[in-house]
Amino acid sequence: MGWLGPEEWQAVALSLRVALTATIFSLPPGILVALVLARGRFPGHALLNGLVHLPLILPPVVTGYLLLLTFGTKGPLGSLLAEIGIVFAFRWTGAALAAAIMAFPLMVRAIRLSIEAVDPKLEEAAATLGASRIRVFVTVTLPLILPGVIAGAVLAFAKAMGEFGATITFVSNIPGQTQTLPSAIYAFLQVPGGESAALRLVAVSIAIAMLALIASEWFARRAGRRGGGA
Amino acid sequence: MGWLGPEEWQAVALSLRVALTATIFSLPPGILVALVLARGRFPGHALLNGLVHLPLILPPVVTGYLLLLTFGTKGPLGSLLAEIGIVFAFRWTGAALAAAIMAFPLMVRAIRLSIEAVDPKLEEAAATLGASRIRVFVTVTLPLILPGVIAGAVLAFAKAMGEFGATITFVSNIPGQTQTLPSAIYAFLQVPGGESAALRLVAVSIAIAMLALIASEWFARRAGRRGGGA
Amino acid sequence: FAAASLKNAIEEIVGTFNGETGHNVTVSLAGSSALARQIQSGAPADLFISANVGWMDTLEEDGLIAPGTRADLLANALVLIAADPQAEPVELSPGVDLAGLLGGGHLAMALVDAVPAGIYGKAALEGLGIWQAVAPQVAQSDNVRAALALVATGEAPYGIVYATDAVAEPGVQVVGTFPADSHPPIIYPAAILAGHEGAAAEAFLAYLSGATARASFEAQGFVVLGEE
Amino acid sequence: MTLSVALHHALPGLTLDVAFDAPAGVTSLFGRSGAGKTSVVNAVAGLLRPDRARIVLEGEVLADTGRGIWLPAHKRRIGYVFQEGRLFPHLDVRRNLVYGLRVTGRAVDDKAFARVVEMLGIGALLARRPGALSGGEKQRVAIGRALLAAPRMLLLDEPLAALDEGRKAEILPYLERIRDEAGVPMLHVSHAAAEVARLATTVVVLEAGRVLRAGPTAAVLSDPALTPTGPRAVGALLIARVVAHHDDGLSELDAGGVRLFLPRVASAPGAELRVRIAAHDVILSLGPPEGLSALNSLPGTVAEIHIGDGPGAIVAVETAAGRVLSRVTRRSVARLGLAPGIACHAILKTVSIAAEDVGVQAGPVRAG
Amino acid sequence: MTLSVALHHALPGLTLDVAFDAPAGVTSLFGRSGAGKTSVVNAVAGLLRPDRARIVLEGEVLADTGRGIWLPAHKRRIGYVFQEGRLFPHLDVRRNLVYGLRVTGRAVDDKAFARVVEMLGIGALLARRPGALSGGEKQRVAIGRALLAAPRMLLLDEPLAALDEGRKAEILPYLERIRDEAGVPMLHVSHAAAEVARLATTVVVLEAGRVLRAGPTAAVLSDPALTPTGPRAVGALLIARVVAHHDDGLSELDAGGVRLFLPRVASAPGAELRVRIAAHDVILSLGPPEGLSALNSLPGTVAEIHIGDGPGAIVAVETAAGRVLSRVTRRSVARLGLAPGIACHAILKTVSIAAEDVGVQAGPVRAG
Ligand SMILES: Nc1ncnc2c1ncn2[C@@H]1O[C@H](COP(=O)(O)OP(=O)(O)OP(=O)(O)O)[C@@H](O)[C@H]1O
Ligand SMILES: Nc1ncnc2c1ncn2[C@@H]1O[C@H](COP(=O)(O)OP(=O)(O)OP(=O)(O)O)[C@@H](O)[C@H]1O
Ligand SMILES: [Mg+2]
Ligand SMILES: [Mg+2]
Repeated sequence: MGWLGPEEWQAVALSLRVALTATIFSLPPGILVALVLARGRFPGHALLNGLVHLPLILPPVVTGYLLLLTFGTKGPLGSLLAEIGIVFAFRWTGAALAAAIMAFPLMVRAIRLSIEAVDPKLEEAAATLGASRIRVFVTVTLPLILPGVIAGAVLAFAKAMGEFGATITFVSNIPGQTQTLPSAIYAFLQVPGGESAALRLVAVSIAIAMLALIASEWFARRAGRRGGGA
Repeated sequence: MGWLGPEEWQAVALSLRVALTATIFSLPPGILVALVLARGRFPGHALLNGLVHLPLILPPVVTGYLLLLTFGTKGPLGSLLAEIGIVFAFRWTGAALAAAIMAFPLMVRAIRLSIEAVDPKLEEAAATLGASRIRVFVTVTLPLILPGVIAGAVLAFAKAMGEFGATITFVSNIPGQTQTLPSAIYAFLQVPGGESAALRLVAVSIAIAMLALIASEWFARRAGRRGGGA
Repeated sequence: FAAASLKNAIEEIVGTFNGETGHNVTVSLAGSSALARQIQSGAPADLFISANVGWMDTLEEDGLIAPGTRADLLANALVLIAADPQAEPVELSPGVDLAGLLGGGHLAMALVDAVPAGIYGKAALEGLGIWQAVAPQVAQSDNVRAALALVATGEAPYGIVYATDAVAEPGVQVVGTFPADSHPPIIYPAAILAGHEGAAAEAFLAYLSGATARASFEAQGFVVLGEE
Repeated sequence: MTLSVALHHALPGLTLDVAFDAPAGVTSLFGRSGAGKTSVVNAVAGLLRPDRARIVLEGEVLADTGRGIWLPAHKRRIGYVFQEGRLFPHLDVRRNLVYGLRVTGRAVDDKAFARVVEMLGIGALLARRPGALSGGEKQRVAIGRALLAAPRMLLLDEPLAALDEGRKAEILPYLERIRDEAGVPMLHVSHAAAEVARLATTVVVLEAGRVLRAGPTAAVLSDPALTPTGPRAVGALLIARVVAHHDDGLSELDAGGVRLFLPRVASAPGAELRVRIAAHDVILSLGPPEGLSALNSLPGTVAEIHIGDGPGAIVAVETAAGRVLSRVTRRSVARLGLAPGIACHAILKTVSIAAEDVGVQAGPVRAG
Repeated sequence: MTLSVALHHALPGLTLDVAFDAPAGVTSLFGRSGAGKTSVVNAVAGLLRPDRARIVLEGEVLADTGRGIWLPAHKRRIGYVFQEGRLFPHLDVRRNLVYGLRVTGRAVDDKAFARVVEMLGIGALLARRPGALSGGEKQRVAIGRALLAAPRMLLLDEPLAALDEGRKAEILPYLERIRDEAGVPMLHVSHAAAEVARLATTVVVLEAGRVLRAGPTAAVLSDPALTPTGPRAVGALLIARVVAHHDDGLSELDAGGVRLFLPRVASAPGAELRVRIAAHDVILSLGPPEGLSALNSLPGTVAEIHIGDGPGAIVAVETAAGRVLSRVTRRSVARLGLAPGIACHAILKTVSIAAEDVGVQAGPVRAG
């Protein structure tokens, strides 16, 4: 481990934690929102769709700033959540929140595409067999959109690993608490001659993401094999 | 147009041009790469997959820096391309290149998911009717994946509209040449009292992206209606 | 090419300069590091105003600036700001109990190893002998403006930013200015780049030191250096 | 009335305007391709929401658009064998089969499972996914899936079209048992007259979205005017009681005092069967037949003669066993001098009665 | 030899090991569900690549795994009507129909198009998408799509299973015309004996992945040992020439000097037809029939008697028209004292011969 300092290892560990948390916690709402967007026909449809895409459109700094205003300890939601013990400001949880929000549009899109590709005739068949809408979703729709969910998760994970602008704006960069890999890389790049140190971290970052990618491909292929040739 | 200065209008126009160019030019390679990733089984599969995802994983600054090293006037590809008259460095074309590369993983994922959802039995049927592989692709696969292509394009467009880190690192921030909306927003945010100006630009940015979103939904629904209920 | 923190002043000056001389100067505003790297990669820039000395040194070593054109253009001061409008002024003398002042809160700064404002801030705190004490509570942002925002939104009770940033933000209170000797001088060096074309660069560099420019810079809180 | 359906729905190219009552037993929807059969079945299942509809199953209102009632599909407990399979591609055959039980939290009855699997001949496929099944195998699994969900009504949309005669002959008795023993009413779509005649208590003939005829099977199928699926659909249904099984593979039945010989039937002596006698399989003879290989001869009197458009005529002969129909040529009518009141024999080969023509009797078959 | 197939392929649950030659005309693959019919057809189409295969079509080697030859599907110019439709969901019916021409850069022949559309009764559907079609309508469009691509061979996988009798009766003559006029060879999968008897020149019976019997239709279908799809498949094929059409809707034919009356056939006097006479439709009489409604009586001698496992027996009667098979009960054999050499009459009702039993003769039907 000689070639990475302890602070750098901390950054690696933190990044992993942040990315995993962001991915896992955004999956359920991601699936829900994708479902609503794919199937729902309601007045606020375009609005919700736009809202979800917002983090993609806005410069990350702006997103981070908006997060700060909303989820900061003084922000409307932040102060509310603080009362039940959930604090984002200057915590790794905040970094995860920022990463999750930034990755959300990617996740939702992937899942939504999968949902739209599901043959509603199969869901009808499940309903005639007595499955309620929720059961139909769990037993038919969800397994069929698994490739999309996996794709969404891996996109979100990769994005969360690379997210920087919104994170640093929202929770800044406190070594060991909120210093993720990208923040560390950025810091190195800001000073003359920091390239080689940055490169080491970039390599670590790539390695982790590659592993995640390969794992996701494996899972998707398994899921695909299960549903294959139908 | 009183509330936006001429330079700001320039930024809006430039951003549009950059995002459109990035989207349009990355569509063909995006479809191709998605096809290869969805259908191909070859040794370099994982590598290609990783490469495509790289811009997502890396902090944008790093991507921008790598672009600068590769496509800058002194870079290996950049100097080569310069000889045939294609210059990216510090041109709006460079901004488009940066945006395209940053958006590429999103586009590829969306298209790939759609391709994986296409029933190969339909492609087989087309083959028995005499369609060569390319014809099958153009007449069957492509129309069936249209929703995915549209989703990919809109993701890419939105991303390109919001892209900032790699762009400013690669082609800097020259008004009228490489100053896109996000760069302009960034610049405003760097100075005291720039917030309200930044806010105006953010609003413009959101408006454009929303229009693109709504248009894409409309197209996708039309495409969906065409293929619907099959 | 100019550091992004100069935006307001430099744009005003460019406006008047272009108006007066008929030249057509355009400015590219970005982080000093990004600009420096672009110059290393052959950016078509004529003039570079950096927010720190380090990047200018690097370019000079690489032989990328026209010899003899480098000049220290501006200086800035470092201040301690507070979110609380009622905050007491703080005497920033060696050994001041900043950590105590923070309570459990954070001290917002720019990246202390990377961004000029952060580097200066860290040096200042070291100069005061209190870096070790407050280091665990420092929240580093990627730029001064973000640090300022942290204080302005009340997220961090105190922050260290440039004087120029503090003046324009109504949400914060300047509670103290770091003694100039507690940190290396905060200098914005300017230089004409090697391989520039035309005389506009020289003219503009000269103009930057002129009276009109001085007024603009000072209006933004900068201290203009160099010959009067 | 077990099921009562009245609906109106406009589709591009077809306006459905259908009302019929389905008493206990099997009701067959009979009609040409595109007549609207699947659409009606979909409405009953709750998958197609018609513009106007009132559907009542065993007293429970499933749908009444006038009163805004629309019970969702999963609450109807109606099993549906789709025209196109619709198996779950991500589940293996076993999980497809037990899906209906699992999803409603019921336990799988191993005996019932084994019986259905054996009857459908899908024991070897249980671990496979639908993607690796042949067309007929898919359809069999779909039948099993609907049956095992233990629904209170079954919808069967051309369930046997993809199956060979042998397999059909195995599945039909099973459907009869479900109809009779479990008392599960069925709505059945088919264009095979034999299948309809064997299973159906009631037949509803659809043409271009409307009900052309509806009524008891015997009455509808013996209607010579019924041509939507061709004259081969016409035939009579006789009720007969099994008397004995003989060593040479024949079963002896008694139909109103007349002896009938059929290829061995499964039912025990005493059981009442319905026997479909297709009109085109019956030969008429003026005198008692002699030296003929045909074993069955029913003496009677000509009751009616319908002359059709083509070369054929339907002669209804009143016999002690019931009314028998015979499709003969107009030339034969003339040659034999057939006219109402003329005495004649209806002659029928034993082997003309295929296994699928003999069904277990369910409820009264009212002659129309 | 138009098509020659030899292949070996291991599937989970079934090992295909099939070799047969298909001469010009129609070859029917006949067999129970899961026997491997679709798999064989897929291999011919180029969609299933068997472990070992050699497939030759009109002298051109489509596949020879030994020599590493594998012509891709789109170069084979083989039309395929799939068991499950496979219409393009994004194209309307018209575009589905002309897809094969468009994609190979050929012009659409408006006359041919109109003819196919009319024959299939899909004129009203042209602007619709497949999602808005009924099951039978989809299948008809699929048939039209394959036909209009003008392939040099047609594969038909249970093309008519979803269709009613009336529609079948309209499509069958068209397929015959294609077989005879255009000379397009066909490989046809069906479990309906009448369809096979009418269309096929050659029948290949598959069971569990192996060829059970293969040969000329008459020979295979008259084989009493043939039971994969039930005894109802057994029947004889007679060749008869149209003599005259009568006013009462009957056509008079001459079969080796014997007069046959059939419901009006479409062919002009002089035309040679193949008439399938199902064994279970033939009654045997020791003396010449009198006072019977049946118009056709063929005198002959009993040639052979096969006693089966069940109650039935197949009696082959040599007549001037050819060999006729009759399925009677064992009891009748005993009662009438039937034995080889005994003189008898084969009696057949005119109306027993359904439209689908009469086909236009193509090539010699060799008796086996
Ligand atoms: N979604 C739809 N949109 C438009 N038309 C439809 C739709 N579904 C069915 N139809 C039309 O309604 C008519 C009845 O269809 P339906 O599926 O009920 O027929 P069917 O009697 O089941 O025929 P088949 O025996 O061919 O399955 C057909 O003409 C069909 O084209
Ligand atoms: N992809 C596959 N993987 C595994 N087994 C398969 C696959 N395709 C077909 N089989 C099996 O091979 C056998 C033959 O299938 P095939 O589709 O050729 O039957 P078929 O004769 O066409 O039957 P049907 O009349 O039911 O359509 C079946 O038992 C089927 O389960
Ligand atoms: Mg239907
Ligand atoms: Mg098959």
